[in-house]
Amino acid sequence: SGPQDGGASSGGGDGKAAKGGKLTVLNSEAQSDFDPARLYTSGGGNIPSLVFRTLTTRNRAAGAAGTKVVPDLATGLGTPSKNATVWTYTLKKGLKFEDGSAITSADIKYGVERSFAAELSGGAPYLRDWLIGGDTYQGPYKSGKGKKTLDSIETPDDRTIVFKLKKPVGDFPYLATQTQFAPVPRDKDTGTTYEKHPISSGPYEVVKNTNDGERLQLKRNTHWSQKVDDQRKAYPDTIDVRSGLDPAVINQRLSTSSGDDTAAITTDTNLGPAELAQIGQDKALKSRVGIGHFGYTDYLAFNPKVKPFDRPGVRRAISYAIGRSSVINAVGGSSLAEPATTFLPNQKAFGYTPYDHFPAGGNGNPAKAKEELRKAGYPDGLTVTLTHSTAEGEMGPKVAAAVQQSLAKAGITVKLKGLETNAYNEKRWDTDDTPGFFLSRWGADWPAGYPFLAPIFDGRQIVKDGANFNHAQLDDPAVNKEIDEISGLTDLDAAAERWGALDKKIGERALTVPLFHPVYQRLVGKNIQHVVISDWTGVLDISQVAVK
Amino acid sequence: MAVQDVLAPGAGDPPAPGPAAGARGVWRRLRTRPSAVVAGAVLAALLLAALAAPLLTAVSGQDPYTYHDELVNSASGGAPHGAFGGISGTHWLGVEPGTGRDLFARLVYGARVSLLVAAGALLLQVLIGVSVGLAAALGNRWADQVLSRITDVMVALPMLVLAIALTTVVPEDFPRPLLLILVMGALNWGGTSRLVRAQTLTLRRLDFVAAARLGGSGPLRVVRREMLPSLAAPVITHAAILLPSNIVLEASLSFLGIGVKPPTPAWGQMLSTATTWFRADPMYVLLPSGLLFVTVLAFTVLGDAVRTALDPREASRLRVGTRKEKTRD
Amino acid sequence: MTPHQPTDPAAGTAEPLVEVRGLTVDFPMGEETVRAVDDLSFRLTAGQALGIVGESGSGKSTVAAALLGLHRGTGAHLTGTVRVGGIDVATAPVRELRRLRGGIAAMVFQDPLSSLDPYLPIGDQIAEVHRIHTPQVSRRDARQRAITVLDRVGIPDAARRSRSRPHEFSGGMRQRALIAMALACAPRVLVADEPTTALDVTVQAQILDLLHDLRAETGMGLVLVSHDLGVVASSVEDMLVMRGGRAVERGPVGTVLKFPRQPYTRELLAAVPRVEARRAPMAAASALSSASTGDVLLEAAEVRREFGRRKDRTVAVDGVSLTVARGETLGIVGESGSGKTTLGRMLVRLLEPSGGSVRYRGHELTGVHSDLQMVFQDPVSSLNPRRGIGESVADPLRAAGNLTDMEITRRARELLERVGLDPRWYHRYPHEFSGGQRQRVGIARALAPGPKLIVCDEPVSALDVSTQAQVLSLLAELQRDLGLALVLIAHDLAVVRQASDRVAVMRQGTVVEEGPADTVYDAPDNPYTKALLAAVPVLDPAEAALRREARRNGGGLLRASAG
Amino acid sequence: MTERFTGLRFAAKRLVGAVTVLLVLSVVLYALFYLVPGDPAQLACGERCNPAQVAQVRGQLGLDEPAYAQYLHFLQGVFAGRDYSTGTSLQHCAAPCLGLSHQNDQQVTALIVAGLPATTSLAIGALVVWLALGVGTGLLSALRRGGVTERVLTVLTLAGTGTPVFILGLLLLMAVCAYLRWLPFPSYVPLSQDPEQWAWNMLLPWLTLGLFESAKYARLTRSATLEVLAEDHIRTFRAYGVSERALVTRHALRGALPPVIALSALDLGQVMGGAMLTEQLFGLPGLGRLLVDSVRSVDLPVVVGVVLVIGTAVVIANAVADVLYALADRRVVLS
Ligand SMILES: Nc1ncnc2c1ncn2[C@@H]1O[C@H](COP(=O)(O)OP(=O)(O)OP(=O)(O)O)[C@@H](O)[C@H]1O
Ligand SMILES: Nc1ncnc2c1ncn2[C@@H]1O[C@H](COP(=O)(O)OP(=O)(O)OP(=O)(O)O)[C@@H](O)[C@H]1O
Ligand SMILES: [Mg+2]
Ligand SMILES: [Mg+2]
Repeated sequence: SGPQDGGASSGGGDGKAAKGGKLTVLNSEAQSDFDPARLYTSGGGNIPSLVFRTLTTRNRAAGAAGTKVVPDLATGLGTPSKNATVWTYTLKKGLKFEDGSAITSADIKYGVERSFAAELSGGAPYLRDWLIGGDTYQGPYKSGKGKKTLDSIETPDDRTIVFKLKKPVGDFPYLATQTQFAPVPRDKDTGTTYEKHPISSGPYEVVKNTNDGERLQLKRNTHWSQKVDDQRKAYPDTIDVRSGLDPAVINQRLSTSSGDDTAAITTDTNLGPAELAQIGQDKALKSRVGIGHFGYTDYLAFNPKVKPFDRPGVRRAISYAIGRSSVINAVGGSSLAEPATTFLPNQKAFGYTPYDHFPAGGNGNPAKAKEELRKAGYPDGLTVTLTHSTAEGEMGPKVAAAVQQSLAKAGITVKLKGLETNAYNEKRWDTDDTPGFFLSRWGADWPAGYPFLAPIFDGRQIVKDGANFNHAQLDDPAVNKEIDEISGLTDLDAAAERWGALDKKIGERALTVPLFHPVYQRLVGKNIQHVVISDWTGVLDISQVAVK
Repeated sequence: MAVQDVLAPGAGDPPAPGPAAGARGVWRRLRTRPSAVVAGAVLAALLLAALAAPLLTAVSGQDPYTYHDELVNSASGGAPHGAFGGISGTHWLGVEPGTGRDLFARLVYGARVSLLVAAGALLLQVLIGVSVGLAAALGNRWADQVLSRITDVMVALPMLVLAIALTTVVPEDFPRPLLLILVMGALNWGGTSRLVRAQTLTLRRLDFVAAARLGGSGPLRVVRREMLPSLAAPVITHAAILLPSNIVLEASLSFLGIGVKPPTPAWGQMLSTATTWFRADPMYVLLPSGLLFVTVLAFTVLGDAVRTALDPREASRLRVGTRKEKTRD
Repeated sequence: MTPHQPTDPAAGTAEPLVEVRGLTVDFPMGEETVRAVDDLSFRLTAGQALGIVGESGSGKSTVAAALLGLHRGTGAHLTGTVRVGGIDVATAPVRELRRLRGGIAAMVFQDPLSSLDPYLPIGDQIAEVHRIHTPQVSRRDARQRAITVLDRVGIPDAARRSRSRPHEFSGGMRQRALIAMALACAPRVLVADEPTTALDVTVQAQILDLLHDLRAETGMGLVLVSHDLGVVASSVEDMLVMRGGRAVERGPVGTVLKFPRQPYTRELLAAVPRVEARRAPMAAASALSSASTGDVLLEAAEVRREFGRRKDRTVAVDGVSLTVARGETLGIVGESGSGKTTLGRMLVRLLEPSGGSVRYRGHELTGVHSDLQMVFQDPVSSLNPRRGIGESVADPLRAAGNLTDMEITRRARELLERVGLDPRWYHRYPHEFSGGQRQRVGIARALAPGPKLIVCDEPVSALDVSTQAQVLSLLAELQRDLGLALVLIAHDLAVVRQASDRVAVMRQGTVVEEGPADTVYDAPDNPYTKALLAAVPVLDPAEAALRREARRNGGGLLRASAG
Repeated sequence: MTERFTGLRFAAKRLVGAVTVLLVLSVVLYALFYLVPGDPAQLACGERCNPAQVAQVRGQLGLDEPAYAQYLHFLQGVFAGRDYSTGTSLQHCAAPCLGLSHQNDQQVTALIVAGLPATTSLAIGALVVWLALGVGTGLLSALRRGGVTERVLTVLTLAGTGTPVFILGLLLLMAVCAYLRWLPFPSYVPLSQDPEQWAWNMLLPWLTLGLFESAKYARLTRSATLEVLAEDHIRTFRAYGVSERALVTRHALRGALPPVIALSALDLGQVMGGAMLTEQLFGLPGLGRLLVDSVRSVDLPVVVGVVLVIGTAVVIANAVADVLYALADRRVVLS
């Protein structure tokens, strides 16, 4: 009995949402990156999306509807050229920065350009990979070598901006949701210190930013207008973001919900197993829990270059042997994770196509696993090493121990090898040194198949001397070709269907053992209304929240 | 090791003709204090339980590693089914939330690791502390300055941070308990060394040290024969305070993710994962923290008792005017 | 033993100030109990002075403490009655007892340093005590009172010094401060437990004079506890000799000292070394024979020793030259801090001289040498409390490393026997021995390497007279049998005279006078030596009174040395 | 006069020693963290940086230089300050410049200055709590030695120490803020902003850390007091009728304080950098957390900077303790 789907859209969501009031945000991580060039996720996550508007944005709606991409600064999702290599956007009229000056296409171009500067590292790799000249461009600052402007972005007039790509990209509207596409006025750019007070194009502007984003006080941006922004609701007058809190304390505060905490939410802290157990049957408390799904898959990764994982039989045996119940219990039980048999997340937007090539049930299928082992030449079982992170969490020791336990039943002895987070990441990303068998996970940059499958299975995305995510180092021309073809499609629904088929096909090779898709459960304060949780982010959308 | 040191007289072995006569006196004085006897018994029981962990779990029929998915409520965060954290005839102290592993087995096995780590680290702390303290007290002014300043910094450096750094530098297949022992031992000897330095400076002025030198003893011989025996008493009492703090430290290191490796159980590591559970499954928190508390209490009581038993002033408590008076004795 | 009541003219009429009747004190020690005081009775009327003498452990201090009820709560078991100022010490409620303590009877303890609070100014301590007994007095007046009494006991510049802490005072000043504390409460009787044992003769003389004057002035009673017969002789009228907790003899001082009736008292008197007596001829003859050959064993030339650096530098020994011949005894006397110990330690090279040289048999010494040994002043700290005494004695033999284990143990047992200890005590620990016995262990250890010379640093100052005599005769005997040379350091002039062929008198790091013992003592040349000799307490009360008078009239030098 | 000079010379000597130790310490840290896994450039750049970008960032951070050169630059910054570019302009980081954070380009000195108020607030308040609680219970149990009061106190203070600080703090938080609701959940308010709110919000952190440390002090005070009570001068005052309470509060306490002071100074230093668990639990933006975060992200300049600052604090605290010690106990000569 899994949790209800993300349609559970509102906590205290009855009553009419009203403007005004102060919203408190209790977070554990500081917003230490607050420069649009540095942010990674679409819209830079929750808080940045209150300050940065982008060409397009995610649809602020609950559940599956929320996986759609919609226009934001632009009037539409962009006009592709015939082969989807040139994308043209037109800006809405009457767009203004917080100082009242107009937002022009040049500001957007500059925002994209400065994201190439080494000083402002971070962000997703797509712009470099896709824009013509993106691989060599070093940004508009003095320190960068070569030309200071990027010619593949054109601004024929103040409201038009054109992007020229190396190859067909059907997903470009999704990419345009990222904060690199937020406007930055060149004369207000202060380089690395810009993040102290980025110039707002959204409904709120920064009043005070203390301790490198540890405390952010935001107030309404009077130059923002609901008329030119149909996505953000901006009910509260002020927003106070306090971070650096212990997750246990955040949840406790939200559940106690007294004083300022009655109007508090968190944008980064999930309920843990113990807290869920405690909430248990408490109806009042339960009604304040928002449940969401984000496109994420935790899986066991194989590196077939390492023996004995070069034998498909061994990989299949492990796929059969895995007991997902134990693994799911290790991360907090069925209300915090759903068993995964597909690599793609179980959402339509990704092209989810159900399959279970190696049915293991909840507790594994040791008999089948043993049979596979025998066929692979290991009639007496075998001993393997599972590499994992020592940090608590989904790639941490608990999950590793659960895997160890369930494989033991099939005669597979698992030795655990825990590495400290940095060492672990370095190792699993290192093409020459990738362990044979380890815990890994992948999340979507946007709800579509491309960013989910390409980095993992595209042979041309195997990265030497850097962070490689194609752990299996699969380089199959057929797969590569299919990826190219789908990614050129501008019909996103048609593309989704083909991504699902591709996933199912790759799944047969048992290069990964999908374990589970995490479920997010988060508390809000008593007086919080209008909780909207989309399947794009899986967590409540701060721009929709109202305070009673 | 230190555990044995403290308990040695309790083993009842006949005292050697040498210094044991003193130890025997201490033991005699200890024996007359009920609190010391109880504390000693508790520690002995713990030690025994740790040593006999496989035996005990054989009796209970559970091992510390097997998962029991059926015993936990997966839909509600993995809390154990049943009252008091799933206590039952088969699982005497209930099971671990999330995994359903037997808590009794994990606690007794955890005692092994925790006591081993704490005692091992203690040994190292005492070794380094005594050597550095002695060297500082007996070396020239330069050596003293250098060692004392290093000790200052050691005492006060954010130990957890260095611990994090060190544990990440060391190859991961290095045995964790040993690593913990090394890290805790290598970083937390400042207090001991200060104590030893101060005591040695006092001792050094005593005439029997001069007499030994006159008798032709070299510096090492003087240290070994004249000083170490006198240092033993304060160091032992100090150790009684250090040991429990080592257990707590193990917990803190686990909390920061650098404790012993799973699935090996250890008290500190159990505690660090248990914190959030104290409302949903209080037993899960109470058991390891209760045990820890009992251990700390027992060590402190015993340490106090040993100290008073070793203190000649306490021994001659009849001395005039040193006691507060009651109306009539 | 028939208790002899001190003959006191006022005894019949006045209620006695102190009345002790059938006092018995038992200390329960594990299974057995130690009877420290056994059926003791005495009384003291106002203005009277009683001296209690006896060897170490005879129960003197226990009696003194009983007078103030200090055994309460310690577990000691008391029977009999003790009444002080009309208060029954055993039954009085705590409040009453507090009034008694200080208010009626005040106590002056032996060790002046440890008896004062090291953290508080002396004046405050006195004021605090004063206010307890006169609560109506304001803080300020109490301080004033403290200054007055400090002034009274002869602390110069009392107003300023009342703000000093104890460590800034010299030993004699501290003892005065303790007496001042007693005075501040205007008690009717002063109980002084060995008030001068830790002090130099000159300072001792001043303190005793002070007590005498105060008594004359205020008419308070005095109970003076001491093992030193000379101290008692010069300060009290009546005395009581204790042994094993019992009173052996009592009576007026003059009578008891002149005509002791009990053998024990006679023994005690005989053991007291007399500064006016020449050395026993037998011992002297044997030593002189080799000394006269002029065979120089050890020679110190212009040795200096400084401590501390720059500002806080002290010169402990300032250019001392002396020689020790084979088999002779050189005595070194001088008051506390004069550099005796420092010099002695340099002679055996435990300390490195900052200047000058020490030559042994013509060769410059560069480190410790097994031929040169030392016996230390303090029998407590000179033996390792955690090692058996046999092991301590065997240690030098083991360090030498040329004997087997068997031989070492045998030799160590022989040595123990040689110094008069039972070899079966080999495995015993120092705390199981008396001071005298421990000093013997120290001597045995010094003998172990087969030395040619032993420096004895105050070998008997911590011991009572009878033990003192035993240890001194042991040293003499060893010297005779083994042909040892001795350097005997002591502040007790009589002890030095008894045991030395030659004497050096030290003051402030230098030797002010040196020569054959009899010459120095009988015809002192240096005024300082003269003053020292004049300060030695004598056993004859009449003579003591004369000397006191002489000191009062012409003691300029002494005053100077007390500052 | 003399005393003051002795004090000055003592301070000067201490300073030289301290600077040397700190230098050695920084070298050790550099060496240690050089070996720590995790590439700061990669971490700063983010997961999906391509190798060229990582290389660019590495150059930007100066990480492409050999280790010794990096260290020398660091030293240069400490003694002479240095300039750095924000991309759009050049900024100066005045000496003592501890460099720039690899992770967010902030000046380390600024980060430390930002973290100091919370950390010092925590440390000093906790110090007061543990002194009050520790010395108080220590004295009480010395007075009531052997009695029920003493046993109860012992168990209580040990309960504080025997519980890891993260559990102790959480329990306090639950009890006070969630169950009893005596206080709202604390969130840090700087002293400069609102002293009253500051105090209210620091109350629980102070209590947590203070409780955790107090047992040590209770035991120390108790044993030191008993030790002083066994000394001869106590006998003197008892023999003059001084009451038991006055003996303890006036005479014994004074003697028991010096070791308490000495230990406090050390612990104060320890708390400056070691209270990260408390800081984390209560969301205090202090040095401890800064340190842990930067250790995790191999942000060497921040790690070295914070440790150096803490080290300096420790040295100062030690020196102050020595002086206090000498003041409390005039017999002790500075050496
Ligand atoms: N507190 C005590 N506990 C046990 N025995 C004690 C205690 N105090 C004294 N005694 C014993 O009582 C006897 C008398 O001791 P006391 O101190 O009165 O002797 P004293 O005559 O003052 O000796 P000294 O000249 O050495 O001071 C000794 O045998 C001593 O060992
Ligand atoms: N280790 C030391 N450090 C500093 N000063 C010292 C040291 N040892 C001795 N002194 C000083 O040197 C002087 C001589 O001391 P010494 O101990 O030699 O005197 P003494 O004649 O043996 O006195 P006493 O009769 O008290 O034993 C004293 O002023 C003393 O304070
Ligand atoms: Mg006595
Ligand atoms: Mg001396």
